[in-house]
Amino acid sequence: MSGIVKEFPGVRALGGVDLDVRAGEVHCLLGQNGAGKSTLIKVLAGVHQPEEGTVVWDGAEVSLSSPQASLKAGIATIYQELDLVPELSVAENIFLGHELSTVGFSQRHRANSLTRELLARLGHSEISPGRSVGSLSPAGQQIVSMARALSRDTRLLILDEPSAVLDQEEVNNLFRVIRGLTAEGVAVVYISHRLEEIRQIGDRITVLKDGRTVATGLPVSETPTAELIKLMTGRSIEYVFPPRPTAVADQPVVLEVAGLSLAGVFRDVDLTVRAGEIVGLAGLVGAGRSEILETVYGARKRSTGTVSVDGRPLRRGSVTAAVKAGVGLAPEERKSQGLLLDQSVYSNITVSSMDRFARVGFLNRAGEKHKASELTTALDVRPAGVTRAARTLSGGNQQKVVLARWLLRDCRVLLLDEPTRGVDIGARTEIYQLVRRLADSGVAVVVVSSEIEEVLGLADRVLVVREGRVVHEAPSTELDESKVLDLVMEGNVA
Amino acid sequence: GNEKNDDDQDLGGGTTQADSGSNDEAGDKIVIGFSAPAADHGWMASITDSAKKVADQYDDVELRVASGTNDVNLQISQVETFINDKVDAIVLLPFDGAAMTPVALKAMQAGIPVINVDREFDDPNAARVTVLGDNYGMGVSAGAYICSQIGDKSDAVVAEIAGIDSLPLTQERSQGFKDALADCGQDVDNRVAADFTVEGGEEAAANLLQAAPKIDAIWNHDDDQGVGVLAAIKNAGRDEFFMVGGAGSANAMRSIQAGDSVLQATVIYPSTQAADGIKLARLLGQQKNMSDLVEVEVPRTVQLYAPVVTKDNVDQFIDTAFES
Amino acid sequence: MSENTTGAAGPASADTARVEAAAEETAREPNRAVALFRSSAGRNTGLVVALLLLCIVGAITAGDRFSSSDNALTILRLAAVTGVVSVGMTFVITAGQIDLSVGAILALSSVWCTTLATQQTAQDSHWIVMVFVALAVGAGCGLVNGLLVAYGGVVSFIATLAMLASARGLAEIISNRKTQIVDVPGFVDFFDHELFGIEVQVYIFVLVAIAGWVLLNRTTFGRRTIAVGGNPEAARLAGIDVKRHTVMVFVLVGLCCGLAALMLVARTTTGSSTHGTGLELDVIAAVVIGGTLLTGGRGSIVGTVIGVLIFTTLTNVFTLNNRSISEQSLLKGAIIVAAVLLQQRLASRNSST
Amino acid sequence: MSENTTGAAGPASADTARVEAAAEETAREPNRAVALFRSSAGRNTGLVVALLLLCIVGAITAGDRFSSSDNALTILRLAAVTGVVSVGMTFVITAGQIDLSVGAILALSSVWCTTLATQQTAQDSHWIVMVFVALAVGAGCGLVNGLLVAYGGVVSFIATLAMLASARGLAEIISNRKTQIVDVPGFVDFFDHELFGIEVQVYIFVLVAIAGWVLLNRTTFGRRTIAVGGNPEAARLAGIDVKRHTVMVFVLVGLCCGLAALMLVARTTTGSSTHGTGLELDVIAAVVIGGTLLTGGRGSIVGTVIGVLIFTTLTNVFTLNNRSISEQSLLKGAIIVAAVLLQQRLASRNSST
Ligand SMILES: Nc1ncnc2c1ncn2[C@@H]1O[C@H](COP(=O)(O)OP(=O)(O)OP(=O)(O)O)[C@@H](O)[C@H]1O
Ligand SMILES: Nc1ncnc2c1ncn2[C@@H]1O[C@H](COP(=O)(O)OP(=O)(O)OP(=O)(O)O)[C@@H](O)[C@H]1O
Ligand SMILES: [Mg+2]
Ligand SMILES: [Mg+2]
Repeated sequence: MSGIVKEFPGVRALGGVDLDVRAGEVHCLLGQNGAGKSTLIKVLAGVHQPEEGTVVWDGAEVSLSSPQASLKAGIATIYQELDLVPELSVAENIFLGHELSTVGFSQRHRANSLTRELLARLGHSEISPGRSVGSLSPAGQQIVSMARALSRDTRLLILDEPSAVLDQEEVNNLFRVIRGLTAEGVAVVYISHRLEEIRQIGDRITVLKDGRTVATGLPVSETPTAELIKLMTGRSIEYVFPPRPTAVADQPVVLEVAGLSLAGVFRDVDLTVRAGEIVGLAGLVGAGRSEILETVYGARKRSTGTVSVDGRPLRRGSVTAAVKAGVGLAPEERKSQGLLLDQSVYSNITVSSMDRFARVGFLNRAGEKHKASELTTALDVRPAGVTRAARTLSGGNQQKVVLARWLLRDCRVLLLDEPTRGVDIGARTEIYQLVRRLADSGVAVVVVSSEIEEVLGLADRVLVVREGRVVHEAPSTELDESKVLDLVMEGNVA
Repeated sequence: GNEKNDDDQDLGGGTTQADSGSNDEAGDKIVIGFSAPAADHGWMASITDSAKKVADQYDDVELRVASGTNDVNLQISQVETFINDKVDAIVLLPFDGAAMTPVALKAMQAGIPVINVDREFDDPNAARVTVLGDNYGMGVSAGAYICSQIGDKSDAVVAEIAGIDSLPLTQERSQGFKDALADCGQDVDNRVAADFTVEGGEEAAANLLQAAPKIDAIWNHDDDQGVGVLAAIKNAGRDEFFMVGGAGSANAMRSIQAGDSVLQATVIYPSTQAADGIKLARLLGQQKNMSDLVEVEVPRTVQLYAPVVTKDNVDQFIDTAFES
Repeated sequence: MSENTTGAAGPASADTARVEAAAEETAREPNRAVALFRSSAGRNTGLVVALLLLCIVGAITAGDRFSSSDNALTILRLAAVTGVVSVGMTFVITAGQIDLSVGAILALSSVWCTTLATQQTAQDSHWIVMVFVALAVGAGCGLVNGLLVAYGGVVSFIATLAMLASARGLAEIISNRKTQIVDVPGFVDFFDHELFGIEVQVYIFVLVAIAGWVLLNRTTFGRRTIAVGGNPEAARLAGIDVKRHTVMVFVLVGLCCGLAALMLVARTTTGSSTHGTGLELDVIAAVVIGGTLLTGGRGSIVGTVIGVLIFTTLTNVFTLNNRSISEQSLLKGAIIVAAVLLQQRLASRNSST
Repeated sequence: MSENTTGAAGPASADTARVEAAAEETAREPNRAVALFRSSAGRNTGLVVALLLLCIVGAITAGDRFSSSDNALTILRLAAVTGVVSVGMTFVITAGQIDLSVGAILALSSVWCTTLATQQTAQDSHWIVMVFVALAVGAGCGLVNGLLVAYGGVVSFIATLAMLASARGLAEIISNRKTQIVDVPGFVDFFDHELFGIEVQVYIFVLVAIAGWVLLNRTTFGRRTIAVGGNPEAARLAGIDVKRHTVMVFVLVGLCCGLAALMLVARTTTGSSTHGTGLELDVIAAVVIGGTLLTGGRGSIVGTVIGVLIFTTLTNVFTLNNRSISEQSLLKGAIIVAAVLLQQRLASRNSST
């Protein structure tokens, strides 16, 4: 690909990007949120038509005018946003668009057995091919997406942040599969914000910044991390966690959860968070951490137990009550749960604090925009304009918008579910500092993350969740990564 | 020419005669506005068609036909448009007489004579002339005919297939029917309502035949839906009863003439009322009178007669019947 | 196949749990008939119960007049026309669209296939000509709808509303608002013919329902319809030509309207521009009550058929009981809501066990 | 506002640029009137052009008869009843729901507020009693709809379809299918009163439209409506009581139906169970043509008003031009599609500049 230019109304997402991928290599694409990585691969996948530039495939110039054209050429893509049909079964999703059929009639048995093979290859033979995709967890859905890409006769496989919803085990699994593919001569384009993954799997690196190629073809083994970060951000950043305050023990308890259960998902969760404290929940994907947060928040009706904020109990199953009491949740899936995609950035930020900008129900929009621009500037949301639709922001920037909503609200308790999923390194540090600053100002924070390093680095205290139970609780200083991994997998220390 | 002297036949829609004296000579050019409910069944379509046909016969009449509608709000607005337009007369077959009264009054106050057709206003001042069908009389005719056929058979089963049940005219017909049956000690054992369409007639009749395993007589309000009713009867293979129709379509009359179905008779409800209305509107607009009458002025009310058509007299009526 | 966990480096216990769940799910599979019945009965329990309740009420209040096999046939015959269109509509709604023009298309087809000219040709050759005309008109209108929606970008609500006005207008112009009576020998006989005591119309309904079920659940076309309705963007990314598929779905419902027109023409022995007035709401109501999601992505032919039967039986029971139309309509609303609520409660209980 | 960057580790220069960009985007705002005009004209160019074209056609074909101010008032008066309901419906559709029962609610309100008993009470006290009754009936029906949808979990299409049947049935029972004539002094006078040559009904329409615009675009209620329709799950997680809000939206449209019933009662001096038949499709068509998304999350009151005017003007031009009913309906379909396509092309051109 050379000189690719792609413009959206008001944004030049790609301003002349070059990329060449060789057979049998894993080519990593790096760049900050909004750098244009997803857009670039969507051009390759035939989703977007570039305004300028050429794509050369196997030595000949091709026009990838539709997803079909791309797929036909042997380019399979796993998109950043899940692209499955929730109502169809696993097998049906995998073979969607290239169904196995005899004169139009589905060959369900063959599809099911091929699906089983594919899933086994990905190490997930426990997913039944007949199960509907909507009932799978995000991680399960990601695996189906991968199986789908593998089901095609692929010569180039593109993965856009596949590891964002996966835990360490799954990622290792994925890498094994990728290595198998490259050994067969398949080219892979791999996008991730986790540099350590790139080290493990990548061969060469291309770095994008503000829609331009700033470096291409860098060999992974010879490029130091610091240089990559510098290329991506234009500055040097240390990947650091903010320092912890020394004494939170004498602060008042803000959030108190006792004996909380949700039938069939988790049981007997006790959790106290003091003002200024950050509590982390570690665990495998599917352990039930998201559900704990959602139940505390009232988005799910708890079966038993109590939740109180500042000593006052919250009504069961009422988000409104939780928000009134000063609880905020940044949900796991920002697109479907967090954002009003077609609304402006500012109304996404003010949606939970609307009353603050209203007099007898009438909104002061100038005030809203002003406040929202302050926040987007502080959080370094790009582009900074607050009147554009949230849909047009890149994934990481959308996450910041959700955080901004709760910053504005002045919460007592902030529940963060995977707050840095899909967020680039620069912004990640900013988010860590932000969370810490919030805690310092007296907010009780609960963080769920699948990156153990993040939980350990950010939280003061860590709860390890395994199969719907809290199996261990300790100050993060007393834990290290391997210990948490042990707990998460075996739970034997408890 | 034609052999009957009734006003309504004289003004018959389909015929092209012009022999009623000097009234048919060209006068001042006048514009007549016409508004009627949606032509969603044969009778109503025929109302509009015959009105247009009569208007076409006169070079001195320009007819403005508003889109047929069952929405009173829209029909009011159509009349308002005619008033703005300063037409010379308005012929109005209201979807609902009472609802159209205020706007008709407004037209009259603006000096435009309104000819009220079929469904009556609730204020006599709202129309200069009212041409009425006789809905109650229709029910009475049908009931009386059925009485005459089944006599005083005490356990006779009489069924009724009404038209659109929420229209006042349907209620009047049913009332007349009930009253006439009461005179010979009968009552309506099964009653269903259709919607004046063939399809509705078929559906209602299919269910009705199921509801009543044995029937002696059926009155079906409308010959248009009657086509469907007859189809349902044929489907069910029933023929133990006779049927009386309503409105008087050409189809029904041919069927009566041929005597090949359970349909023995039909009660005419003239579909030429609006055509009469147009003729009267023209007379009013040109300040003429009705030449067959001694009166200097056109009368206030003309009520049409609802005769029963049977095999014996069908030849008399079949030429003026409407094609549904 | 539950042993195939080699390579997954996951911890044993977690995997075991998962494997058990998987095994349980697959264990059911061999016994397909049972599974099929369970799943479709499960999803439709509420509807079936509602229909049964209705029948019980009918049997109690109207006795033999309701429970006779004649009456059952009457109900089925009345359900046939609506039913055929509803099967087609299930596809449209599953694909995330709506079609308000079905009644008007039916009217236009019925009129076009009963014009003097058509009937003349049919008499000169064979009544099958009328069948072709009706199906072609239906498919043609569907094609226009589909093209407007898929390539013109007009939302289907508006595009088919426009078609509703235009098709009915055209039907009126062609028929000159007269009821056109059919006298092509063979035509009415064929469609009103009885086989083993049951009318051809009922067979047609049953065949269309079965074909619709197979098409939706067992073919590529059906799966793609669900994909297009469930997540059009994902369908596009998977290489499905969403636009072409949308057009096909509208053509399909158009064909169903053409077929229904033939059935109605045979039943009433007429073609008329008033045929099918208000049909759209009845059809959509039956489909939606049957559990097809108005937002697309989920459709149930079995549900649709039960939905149609509920409505037809309801009218039948009311008529047998000699209730006034006003009472019918008051109660109808209540019964619709009750059926839906029942369906919900039972379905959720079923899925949670 | 640009100084609040402490803690964000970014270098000064980048930050300054960004704040400037943000400021720039907000800078346009002071000139609000212009911006408002630009945005709303921009979004509705196609509609405005379609309406203008229609007026030009009217003026050419019907001359003064069309262009007179009397005729304009006739159009507005006709638009008033539909318009008031359409404003309410805009909220329902923006909130991601639909209401098929508006016509039936209007009928029930009109009947209830004109029963002998109500009229007697009104005569004994004041005609305002009738206003209360009509609004209460409308709001009550809306409340039932809302509760069924929000708390009963019945999809709005079905819940309101059931209400359509029940409310009309009840209206027929109450009125015994008779047209009820109003003779409460003052009532008709008030609503049919003229102020500066324009009827009160037109003022009511204008006021309702303005109030609707303000409510949708300038209040928390409107913002919540958009949020609930755009992404109910996200709205719920952001702390909005989605269920309660849904109920309120249905009550709002119910109130609009009550108000429209009063207007229609005054206009026709009658209450009748046939009032508002088929109103639902007209209203939904006007709202959707006006650019409100049927899937929710975007609504435009200005668009709705233009949509209503397009339909009313169309009928007016047809009436003035003496086209046959069938031709009207044929053309109406074509014109609807043309208007939507025009709107699309112009809107997309406008947004790309
Ligand atoms: N559909 C769209 N309409 C308008 N602008 C868009 C659209 N999609 C992306 N953009 C813009 O294009 C730029 C590049 O976005 P892209 O999603 O490619 O970033 P990315 O590098 O994948 O970021 P992330 O790491 O956060 O996923 C961003 O500024 C984004 O706002
Ligand atoms: N809608 C649902 N219906 C049924 N089961 C569900 C549903 N959502 C989640 N689950 C189940 O609940 C459990 C926990 O879900 P989830 O994957 O969200 O946990 P988690 O610890 O938050 O993991 P993640 O890292 O993905 O956030 C899993 O067993 C999952 O299959
Ligand atoms: Mg991206
Ligand atoms: Mg989770």
